[in-house]
Amino acid sequence: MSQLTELKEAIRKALPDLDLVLGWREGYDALHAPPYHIRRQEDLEHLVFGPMCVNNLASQLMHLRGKKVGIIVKGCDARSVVELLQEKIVNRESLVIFAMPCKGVLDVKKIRRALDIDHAREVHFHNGTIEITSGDKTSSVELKDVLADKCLRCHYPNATEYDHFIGEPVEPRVSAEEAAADPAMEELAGMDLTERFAFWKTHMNRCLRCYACRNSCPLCFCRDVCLADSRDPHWQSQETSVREKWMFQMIHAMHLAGRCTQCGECERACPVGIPILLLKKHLNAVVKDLFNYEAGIDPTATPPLFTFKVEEENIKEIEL
Amino acid sequence: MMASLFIVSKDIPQWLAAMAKTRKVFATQRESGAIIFKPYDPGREVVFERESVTSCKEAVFPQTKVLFSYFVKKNPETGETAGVAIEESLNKPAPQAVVFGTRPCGTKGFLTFDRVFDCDRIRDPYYTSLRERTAFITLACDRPGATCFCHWVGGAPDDPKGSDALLTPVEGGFLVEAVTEKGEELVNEARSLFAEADEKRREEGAAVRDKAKGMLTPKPDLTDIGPALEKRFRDLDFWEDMTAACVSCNMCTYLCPTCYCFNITDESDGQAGVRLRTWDACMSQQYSLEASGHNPRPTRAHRMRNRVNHKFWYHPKEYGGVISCCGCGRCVKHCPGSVDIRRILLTALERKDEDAE
Amino acid sequence: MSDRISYAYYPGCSQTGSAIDYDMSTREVMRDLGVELNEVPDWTCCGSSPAHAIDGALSAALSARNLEQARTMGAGRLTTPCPSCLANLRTAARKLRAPLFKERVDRLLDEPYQGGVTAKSTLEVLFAEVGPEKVAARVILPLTGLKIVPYYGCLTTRLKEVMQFDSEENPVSMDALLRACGAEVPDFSFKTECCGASLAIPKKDAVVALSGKIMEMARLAGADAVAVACPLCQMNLDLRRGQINRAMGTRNDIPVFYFTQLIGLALGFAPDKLGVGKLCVNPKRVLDRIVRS
Amino acid sequence: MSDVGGKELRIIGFLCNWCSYGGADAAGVGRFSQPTDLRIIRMPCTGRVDPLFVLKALVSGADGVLVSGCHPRDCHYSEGNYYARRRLEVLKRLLPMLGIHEDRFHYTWVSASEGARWQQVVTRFTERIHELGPMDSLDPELAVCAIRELGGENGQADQPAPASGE
Amino acid sequence: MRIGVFVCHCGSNIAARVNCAEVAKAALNFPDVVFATDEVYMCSEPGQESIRKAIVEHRLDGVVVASCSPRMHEVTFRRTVERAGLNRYMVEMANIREHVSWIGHDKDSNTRKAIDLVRIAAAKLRRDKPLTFKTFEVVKKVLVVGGGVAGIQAALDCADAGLDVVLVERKSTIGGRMAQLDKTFPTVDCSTCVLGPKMVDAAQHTRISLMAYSEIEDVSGYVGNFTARIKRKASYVDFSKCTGCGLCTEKCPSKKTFDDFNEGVGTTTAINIPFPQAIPKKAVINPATCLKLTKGKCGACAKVCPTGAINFDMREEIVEERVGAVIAATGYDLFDHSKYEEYGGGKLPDVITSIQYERMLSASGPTGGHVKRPSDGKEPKTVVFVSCVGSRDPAKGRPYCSNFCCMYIAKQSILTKDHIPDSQSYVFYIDIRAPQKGYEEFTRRAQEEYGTRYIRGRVSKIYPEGGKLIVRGADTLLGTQVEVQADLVVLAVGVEPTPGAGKLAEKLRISTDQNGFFMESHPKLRPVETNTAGVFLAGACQGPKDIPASVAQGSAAAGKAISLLARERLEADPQVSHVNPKRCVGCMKCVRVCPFKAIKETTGRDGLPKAEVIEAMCQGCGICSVVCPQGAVQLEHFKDDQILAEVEALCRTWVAKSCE
Repeated sequence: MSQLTELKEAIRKALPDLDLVLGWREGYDALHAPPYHIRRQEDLEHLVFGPMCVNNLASQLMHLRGKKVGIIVKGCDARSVVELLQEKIVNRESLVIFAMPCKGVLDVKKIRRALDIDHAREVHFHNGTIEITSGDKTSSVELKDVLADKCLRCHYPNATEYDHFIGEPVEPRVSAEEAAADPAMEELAGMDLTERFAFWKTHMNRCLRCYACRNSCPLCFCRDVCLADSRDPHWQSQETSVREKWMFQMIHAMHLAGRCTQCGECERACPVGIPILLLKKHLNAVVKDLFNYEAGIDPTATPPLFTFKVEEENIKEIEL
Repeated sequence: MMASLFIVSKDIPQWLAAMAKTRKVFATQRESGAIIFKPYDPGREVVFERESVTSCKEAVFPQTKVLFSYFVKKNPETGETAGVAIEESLNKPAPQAVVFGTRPCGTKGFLTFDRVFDCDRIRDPYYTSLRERTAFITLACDRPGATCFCHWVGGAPDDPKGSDALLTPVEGGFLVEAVTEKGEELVNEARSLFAEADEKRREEGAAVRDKAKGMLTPKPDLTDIGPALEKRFRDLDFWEDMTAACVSCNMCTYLCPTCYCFNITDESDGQAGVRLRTWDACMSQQYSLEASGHNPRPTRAHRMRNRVNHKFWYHPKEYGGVISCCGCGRCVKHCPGSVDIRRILLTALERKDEDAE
Repeated sequence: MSDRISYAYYPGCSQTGSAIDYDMSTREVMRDLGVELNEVPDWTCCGSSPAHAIDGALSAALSARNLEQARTMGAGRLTTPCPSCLANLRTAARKLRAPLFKERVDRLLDEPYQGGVTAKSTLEVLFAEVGPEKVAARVILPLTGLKIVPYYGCLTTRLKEVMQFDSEENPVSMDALLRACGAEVPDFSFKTECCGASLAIPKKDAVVALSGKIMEMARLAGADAVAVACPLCQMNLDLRRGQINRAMGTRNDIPVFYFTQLIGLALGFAPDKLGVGKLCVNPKRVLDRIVRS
Repeated sequence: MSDVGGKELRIIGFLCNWCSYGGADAAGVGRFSQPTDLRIIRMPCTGRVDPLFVLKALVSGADGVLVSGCHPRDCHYSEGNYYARRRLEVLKRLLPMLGIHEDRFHYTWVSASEGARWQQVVTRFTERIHELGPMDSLDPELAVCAIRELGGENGQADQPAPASGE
Repeated sequence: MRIGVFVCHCGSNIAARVNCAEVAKAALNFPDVVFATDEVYMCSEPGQESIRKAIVEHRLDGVVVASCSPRMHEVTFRRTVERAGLNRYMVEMANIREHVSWIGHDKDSNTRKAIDLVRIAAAKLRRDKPLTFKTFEVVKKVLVVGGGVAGIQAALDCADAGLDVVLVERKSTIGGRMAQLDKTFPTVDCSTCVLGPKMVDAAQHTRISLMAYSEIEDVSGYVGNFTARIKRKASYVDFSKCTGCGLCTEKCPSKKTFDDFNEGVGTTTAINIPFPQAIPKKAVINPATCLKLTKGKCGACAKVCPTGAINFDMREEIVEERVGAVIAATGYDLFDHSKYEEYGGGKLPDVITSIQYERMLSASGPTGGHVKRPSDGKEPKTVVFVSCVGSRDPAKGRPYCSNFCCMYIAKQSILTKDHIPDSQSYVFYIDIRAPQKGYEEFTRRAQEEYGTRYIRGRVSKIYPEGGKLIVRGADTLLGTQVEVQADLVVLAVGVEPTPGAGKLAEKLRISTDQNGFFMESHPKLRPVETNTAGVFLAGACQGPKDIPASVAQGSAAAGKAISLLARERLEADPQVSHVNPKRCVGCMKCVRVCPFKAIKETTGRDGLPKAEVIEAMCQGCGICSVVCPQGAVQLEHFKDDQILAEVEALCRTWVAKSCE
């Protein structure tokens, strides 16, 4: 029995007790698999699972509060679910988690860069390559060259919190140390302060304030009442200046400090390619360093900024 | 239309530089993998190979427009208010502008704007002052993308409507056709860069356009789309299903060449202030939020219904049957959830005979 | 901690002359206990008395130069047996933290002072790094049965802010090392009394009175020997013994050793290796008792 | 000491009402002279200091921000400074990634009785900000500031109202 | 809004270093400011009247006062505007004295700074809203922590005023330090005779519930409504049965127990009643030395106890008390003189502390009132008193004066002469501090009538020589070194906070000063209040104090508690947090962090969880406001918008200036 069949079977059994199950369906081409609500048994026929299932379905849970929901998760998505459980946004009793072992998802932007493809009619995966048929032309590329960056350094391919685990767990692609080594972070770290300041100024200048980053984030659950477009409190004006745009990213990053599971949806969602995940990765490293804490692992833990220790081992008082 | 001219690719920067002497020039440039419209910078490469992520809307309808600034004056002796000084932004004339490298669909977007901001009922000076001063040099598409559907809504990969000049990519350069006098003027300002296009080039150009048209997928008949959407109006389950992937961000509307909604806010310290007009997006919960706290469009399903209906039903109804979607496909291609407006239309059409429960 | 401890070694002027026995015993003991001492090349006077009383910047410049010499040999830390030198080296390093003072001192130096070398007393190295346990483990001829009074003098632990080692009023580091050698160390109230060294020239009678009191208290404590850690103390208590006895009408004949000499004896070194022959008050009675046991 | 080395820089202090604000008062009562650059905003507790206030200040034109509260264990509300310590430490470590020198922000603990310490904190922090110089500016905002010129030099009516609002 | 700005000269305190007229002139340009003036003393009657008048005349609805610290006069000006009909929260202060004129020397810089501070205040005021009080009931009961003379006095005064009192004492008897004293200065009357009746009153008062041998576990709640959890330690004696007959102490075989009450002069038994007049007079077993509790053998006390009060299985228990106010009266401890190595480091047996000497002088003490050298039991003929051991000595981390040592040294030297007529006392002192009534005369009597020799100078060394102690010091009046051959040396050890003071401060949410003493709200004007409403201070826990001062402060603290609890209901500070349910998404981060459990989870109209603040419990710290990512929780008067307005008022000006 293939994994997908097994998954469908599990959902089929659970569906009568649920309002809906969050999954993915085939999109306008074979490289896209948009999120999908499975309400009826017959909806299951559209369900797909594979490396094109990039969206983190946990982002939807906030909308669905009060409903009994099933959710299909990859390893990284499960961390977001754990975080939402911690923060009591979702109730474990009204959630059924179908965990899928994950070998990585595609970065469509990388595919576009690697292959001159417009409409991917068919996609096949075998032996570490991806074969894409567009029009009457079939081309292939090594999977590792078109997987999302986060997957290349993934340390949590298997969900830690689930009700149904489909198939066998997969081995993490890399060790924890390798997972920590991140060329994008190293590049930013390699800059001096002036360069970094300029880096952000340039990138933020491009921002549209479309809030795709915020709304794709599974943990930015205040989206409708976000500070960024509130008049009371009035943190930000509607002006599209670098100051306001950058300030929003600072708000975003600080609010996620100690909570971000680094699913990368914010950066993936950005239409103009602003590397906003860098700030969150950095803060995650800071949080790890200061509090030895990683978000989305333990559903009973308290995120470090909502608690304290009287004696902080890793915070040294700095004298001027 | 003036006779076809030809310009070699490497001379494009010179043309841009010539135009930039007296005008503000917006051109497509690449930043971090994304092609966006930015003011022309001779130090940066202008790229054409794909449709830009952002539309050229910013050039005529800037995301932030200061309508005016004001200052509450005081009597220096008493501290009491002694009137308000107002600086009207229209008093500072905008420079002439050129938008270079937009595609036919994007250029046509302003026709929708014109219908709204420059019509018998209303003539919005903030819009028209910029619109009048802006020229569009459009690039015909040689290869429609997977998300393109301009032909569904009355467009074509080489549609010159709204453009002042139209470029067609051919071997080694571009065929250039001025569509308007303004376009002609822009060509004439750097006339030495252009050669008359010979027959062969003209044929090649025609072939490129034909090929592009030939690549378009079959188009549905959208004649009945209004009634079809009307049938689905109360069918919230339909809209729920259609928006399962929507995250309610503003991206589709901000990238859209025809979305013209705006918000007006004052920023003031109590004495000095500015009135800003900024883009707004109907996909945002706040868009329809009323002061009472009531929201007539509380869910993303309601909001998506509005966006689609507006473009394909309300707007045509209001403006002589013209659909206010240009079919550029940006909202599909860049959507974080890959929400496909075409699928919504097709599904609605499919179910046009089915009444909502 | 690795077994190997390495220090730049700054002997100080006294240790090339009147206190050469302190230098000899220090080198032997340190070597035996695994402390590598590398003499600072081309070292000069530390700028202690009288320079520090006349010109603070010059005095600091001399110390700074010696610290820089140590730094150029790649050492991060330096040790000296002489408390007076140590006080001046450490004081200079502290004062040089002030930018304006550093500017004045740098004008006196060929190269600007960079810093980064910490100076410690030999006593501190032996106590805090080698440790009494290691000393005890290497003792061959324990000083069992000998009552030895440790006399630290006034500079070894003072000023507290400068030295940052041991108690300023009741230091115990030397006590512990001597006990490690098997000696009996009685309570002694005069551990940090002044011997009068700074008055050695202008007011000899004061020196004799102060040093005499110390030796008298040592006698009352039942001392067989006195251990010291300062070349000037040693000189006053030992070399001036005749003057003391004459002035006080006493017949005090308790020998005064450098503590390193006593440790050296316990470690089994021959007395002449430790310069014991240079002592004025005859130490024979003590030496005999060590050999006997 | 009018200010450190000439022109004043733009420094904001967020001070806990219960301790450091009192410490600054105590410094005043003790006439401990300090540089005059700092502008103090009184807070109920460092637990109320949102790191975003600091960021807002830094992107809006401040050259330095100082937060000072009660020593650990001394919080008037028991726990405010413990939360603040975590948040502010995280903030401090975020700044360099934004290209902002981390020394532009400092948080410390000064009690109501530590007037002399407050003097030292202010003096050193001000000196440090002067060493760093003014902050790189972001784009000049549409800012209400820019249109203050409308109101004449002092923002007063230079002549009777041109477009009276009354 | 119509704002008035009032710039105070504070005589020349501000005006000498700030151009007040210019500040007022600049303020007139600020948004919504329609009136600005400067006055010599804003807080004076005419100053306040000018504010009141301006409010009426200029129809002001908010006022900025630029003057001293709000910690000084915020309350004053709130009352002022209230008298003029405004809500009392429509005042902001700009601190241009402590934060400007007193610390900066350059008038121009100061004036610029003052203008900015007024700008901040006005910007915040524009967003201030009138706040109204809610009231809540109070518990008419006072918790007094510490049963020394200050605590006893506070408890008696409260109880006499009709309040219920819980008096908690850590030791098995009340009385504190005063009970250890033989005589008191300057009257030289018997300490226990003075204190005893008060102790009895406290024990017998119907409104006082005495909890001896108990400690504070924790205190929660807020003014008027505290809940204290009190730990009754295991005494192994049922106090309800024990009659204090003392039979058990006679039979106890474990006689080498450290005698706490007698400061280690002599030893005592494992089961023990500290002194004959102890209140409550109950025996307590020291578990560290009791043979039954350590080795499981013995049990002699249980056998002889006529009432069967001994219970070896007793465990500590926690008692909860709801109280409206707390008086901390935890007293003091004494400096450990072993830190003075030059005085023998605690190893010389005949160098003792003054309190040990006091026990030796006491007729009911371990020596029966006979002064004996600890080393050999001989009567000393030469006694040297050394003052300021652990006082006025920054090198030992004790920079402060311990207040009453000078006086008890005089007393003890007098008593020495009384006990040993052929003795000679010496006192090494820095200064003789005798400022209260009859004190100076008393120290002179010690010198003139009792022949005590006072030597002005510090002792540099004490060492034994030939059965004597050589006390070497300087006589700074003669400019010479002196040595005294003493039989006994008494060190006047300094006063320090009790070891548990820091912990208790945490529990009571009050602060301590740099020396660890509890911090008063204002050193001059609020000396018995703390910064935590409803917590008051009495006695030496606030700083070294002698008996009359401790008694006075005990009464003062009681007075504060009485006036607080005299009201049926208290007004709640309206500067509390509120949740905007429209913005709340129900993540409950605020609930998680609130130190006062003042936020609860409720259900909103949409059926989803929402947070809600319980106003009476909210103390206004604002921690919740920061964790709320959507800004739904806002602290009144410190809302995001108010703080942002302050930040922006500054930044805009700065940016505008730099554009010039």
